[in-house]
Amino acid sequence: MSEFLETAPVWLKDWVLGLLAGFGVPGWILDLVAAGMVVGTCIGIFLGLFALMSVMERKILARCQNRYGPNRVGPFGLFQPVADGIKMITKEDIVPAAADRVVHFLAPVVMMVPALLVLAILPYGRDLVPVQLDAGILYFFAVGAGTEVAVFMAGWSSNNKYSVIGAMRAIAQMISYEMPLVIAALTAAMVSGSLAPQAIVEAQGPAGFLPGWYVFTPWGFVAALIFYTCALAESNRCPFDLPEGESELVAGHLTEYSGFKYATFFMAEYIGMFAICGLFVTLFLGGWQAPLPALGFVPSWVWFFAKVCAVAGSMVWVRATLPRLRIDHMLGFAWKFLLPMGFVTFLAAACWHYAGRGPAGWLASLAIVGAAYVALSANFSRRFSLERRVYQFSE
Amino acid sequence: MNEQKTSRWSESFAGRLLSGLRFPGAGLVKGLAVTARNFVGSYFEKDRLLTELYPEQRPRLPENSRSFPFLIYDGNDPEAGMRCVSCKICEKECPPQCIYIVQDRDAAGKALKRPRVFNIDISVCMSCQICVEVCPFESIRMDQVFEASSYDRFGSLVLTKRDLLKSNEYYHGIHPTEAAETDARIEADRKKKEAAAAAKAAKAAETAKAAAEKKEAPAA
Amino acid sequence: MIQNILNELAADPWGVAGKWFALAPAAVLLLAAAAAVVARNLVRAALALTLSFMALGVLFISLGAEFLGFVQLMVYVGAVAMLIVFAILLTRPDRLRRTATALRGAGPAAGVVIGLVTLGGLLGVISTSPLAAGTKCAPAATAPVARIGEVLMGSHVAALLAVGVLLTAALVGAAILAIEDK
Amino acid sequence: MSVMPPLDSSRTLDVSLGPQHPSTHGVFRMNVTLDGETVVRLQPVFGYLHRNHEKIAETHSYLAAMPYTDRLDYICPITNNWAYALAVEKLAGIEVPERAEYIRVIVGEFTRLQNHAALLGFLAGDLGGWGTALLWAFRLREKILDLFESLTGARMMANYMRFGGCRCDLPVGWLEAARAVVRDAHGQLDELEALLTGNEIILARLQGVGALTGERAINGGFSGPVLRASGVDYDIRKVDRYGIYDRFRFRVPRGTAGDCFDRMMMRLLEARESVGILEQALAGIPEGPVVNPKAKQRGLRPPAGEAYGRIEGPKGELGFYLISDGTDRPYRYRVRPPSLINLTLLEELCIGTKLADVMVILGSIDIVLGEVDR
Repeated sequence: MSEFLETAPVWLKDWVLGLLAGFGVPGWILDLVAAGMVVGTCIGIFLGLFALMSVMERKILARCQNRYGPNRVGPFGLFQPVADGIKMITKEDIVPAAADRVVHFLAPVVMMVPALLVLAILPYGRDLVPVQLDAGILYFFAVGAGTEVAVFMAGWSSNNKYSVIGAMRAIAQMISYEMPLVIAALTAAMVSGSLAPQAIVEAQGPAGFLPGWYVFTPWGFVAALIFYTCALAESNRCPFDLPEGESELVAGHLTEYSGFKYATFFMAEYIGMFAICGLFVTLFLGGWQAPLPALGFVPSWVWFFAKVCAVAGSMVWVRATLPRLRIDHMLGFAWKFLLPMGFVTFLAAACWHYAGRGPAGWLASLAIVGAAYVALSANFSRRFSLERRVYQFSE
Repeated sequence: MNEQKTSRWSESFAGRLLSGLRFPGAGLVKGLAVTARNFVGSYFEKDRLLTELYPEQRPRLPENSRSFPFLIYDGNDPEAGMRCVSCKICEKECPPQCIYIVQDRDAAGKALKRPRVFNIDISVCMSCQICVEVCPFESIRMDQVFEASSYDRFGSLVLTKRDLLKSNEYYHGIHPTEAAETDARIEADRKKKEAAAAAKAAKAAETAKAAAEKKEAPAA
Repeated sequence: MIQNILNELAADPWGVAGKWFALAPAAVLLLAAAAAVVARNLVRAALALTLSFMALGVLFISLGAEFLGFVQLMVYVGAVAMLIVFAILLTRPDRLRRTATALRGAGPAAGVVIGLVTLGGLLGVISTSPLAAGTKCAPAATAPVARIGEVLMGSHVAALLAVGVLLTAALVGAAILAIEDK
Repeated sequence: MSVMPPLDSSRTLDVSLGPQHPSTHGVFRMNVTLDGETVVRLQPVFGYLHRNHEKIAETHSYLAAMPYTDRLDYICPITNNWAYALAVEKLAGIEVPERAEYIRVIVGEFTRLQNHAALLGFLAGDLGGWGTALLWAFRLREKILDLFESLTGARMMANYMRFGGCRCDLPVGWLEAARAVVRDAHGQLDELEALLTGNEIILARLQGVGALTGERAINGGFSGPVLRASGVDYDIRKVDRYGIYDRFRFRVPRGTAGDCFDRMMMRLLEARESVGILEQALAGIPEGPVVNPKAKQRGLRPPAGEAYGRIEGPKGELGFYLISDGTDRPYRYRVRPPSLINLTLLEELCIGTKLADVMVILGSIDIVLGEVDR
């Protein structure tokens, strides 16, 4: 049974192709249909996850704040995304008169394309990788660069002061957080010896009965934290949601968007978040690897999506707690804390590898990472003078 | 100069463990811990969730709650049992001036102790309850109906005498203790008036008797 | 002429599509570059330039040089285009308007002449280069990323470090200029 | 205070924050001139919520003006009533019975508690906290508003104080409910404190932002928690000893740096002190009349003269200045609004800070537009 479930998607695809071949369909159309099916399922799954996430986020936020969250549309409010979708489609799409119409229209498109393209290289299951690229990680960041262009286009074309400030903040944030993001990702790639995501996942196989995931190594844990923080910044989620800082910028670069264009931005942001969660899971949480070999009977793609939903859930948990960073703290944090920590983790990973991956390696990398953390955070808190204050009282 | 009082959260194990942490990321972790505690708490500790699911769960209004004024009538005939004698004190005292009273006159034009028109514009009324305080005849009280919205702005937001008049039993339904006190006061006034009337009648009887004796005395 | 195209299409539609498909990014590249030059609104010119960078990246990928294509996309579209955009946003609004009008009059004619001259020079260099004209670029077997890594870190490591130092010097120079300006 | 370079108009960007803006606590507008993200000039614009409150009070009788005072600072209506009642009692020379004084302190401290909790919630909202602290604060406020509703009949627009006492006595069972709310108030304040005061992001965003020195605050006429955050020990409950505050033992916290973080901590520590006062007041409330029977409410005609009654409102010194000419209408009726006076130095506090800080400084001063515009 578990074997069947494991290869169910691949078996289904071959069955459909076999059926079509039976009808004498020419070869190149078969390839087209195969590609279409893979792309269709990928986008379908992630749109489904987006719909589920848009309601689960509001319910988790609500429960953290001791209220119910949407529970009117459908059982436990699960049809809320349908209602939101209809609302977004039927809402009037207002374009400001002085807006640069072409660029204003193209911005959501340019935002949506990279979010969907990026799904191509994530290894969803044992052999369920839509596109087998041997430079998959590099592809991820190359295509991901398109979102910055889209945010700028949105901000500039809306011809609105809030949008321009929002766009400027978004570009500054995305560029300065792309650096530590790439370095943290390359650390995992370096240790597993290849830029291909499926190879990285294989390299995190079970060591003995313990899961061999990178997050359980000292350098891996720190690289995972850095990657997680930069993932929050890349997908403009709290505490880095400066581009659409409600309290001062109304909605930042999205101020002048309404109706379906806003829904496209909203969808692109969520799918981008899932994609970067997927990469985080691939690099540090062992992709489709089961936590314990004994649990191998559960199909691999279930593990992958379970971990992705867990990481996305933790992002909502962080959103419920942390306030927004100010722009100079955010930039200072990236360049003066995350980047040096990224280089140090790179070094620690190398030491771990060359010290034989055993306890000696652990000690070496732990020492390096610990020393760097203490030094950097001391400098950081000294400059921000975060002292604990004591207050006098008078009778 | 002393630190503020410690409390349940910091004495609990998680609180002590977390407040001990001093590394730079500790504050964020403490914040996350409290949010998680609330997330889990909202499923188990029922008193955390205060939201009332309004249309399904009717709100339990406390007894003193007030919305808009209404007129009280005794017995079962609204017109006859109406307590209001259109003395227009409430019309004068109402801060936003939203009460409009026209005194009723009989065929001969003599003023009657009853209002022909008694309108309250509830779009102007700020339910401040001053009309209830100043009314000497206990005839106006605050209702608890809060679903008074309507589609047109003017017509249905002006409550006429017919809409305002409600029975004393209804009054006992919504404000039991206050209604009981009001009835007790009215009972006391009535008894006092009767006693006064009886005393007056007795006095009148004596003067009449005295006058009669005075008439007989000279005659005799 | 039409006939042999038709039967070639019938024989191997995928091959013909592939051949024509390879030209698509090149066409987009030329059009975007032209748009960047002609566009009146400076921001649209910058966006057209970004589109041409993207088209160049896609062209590399379709010619099989995946690694180069990704790096082109990442470096140019991700960083250089954003720097150009930042430059536009931060410069004085009044200076922006003046440069846009300089295109009138003699501008276009001079542009075409210069274009032709450079085209002639390039063709001359390509034809006389020692590489045989007919050699195809690396065929379908894309060079695996690992080999590129070894070559970069192996024989060409000196060049790599020199480029790194050059870039750092440029950045430090720009920073100093910016700070004084503040 | 950092001196800004001369305004070079081509480098700056004029942004109008408000009046339609998500976090200006009501209809309040700020014309901000930005150089990049740094504030160069800030010009507050208010008056959108002006309802001619003082002229209305001058054309109404003393009693009819009482429900309008609810609408001044609509977050804490009962303390507004108290200040107005205090002024009229000074004008007409009315004494207040013992039980009424106790009820006034209890209801006043409950208002202060829910106002400070609400402020912590709104400040976290301004910092981008997506409403978590706000909802926790409103959970505490919800319980207190339910107490107000069962006592006065309305959650917010209480119209509860009368000249010489309160309008009605405590309903049966109200004291037990109040003691229950007070008992778990500390727990809820701890959750807010654990979420807000330790958080490095909040420390970085609040410490050193919008600092105000003590003597600058005094010259600016500041009052309330904002003044005490700058280190000035001035609490009208201790200075005037109005009502029966001298019977309760409570402490007045003082800040050191006078920046946004100290202002937030002032609210938190004062909320804890209020809980202390409530415990003492709820324990010691005597029996007796709730309003001075001899005081006339409806046709009150205080003797000609003037009086200024002030209390330590949650936002600062709330004062009512009344001039009576012997008729039943006040000749002059003036409100000293703490929110407006604490707002005068907003530009000085915000110059040199970032755009995001402007919202935080405005939030830490805690203004309510009903009171600013009257």
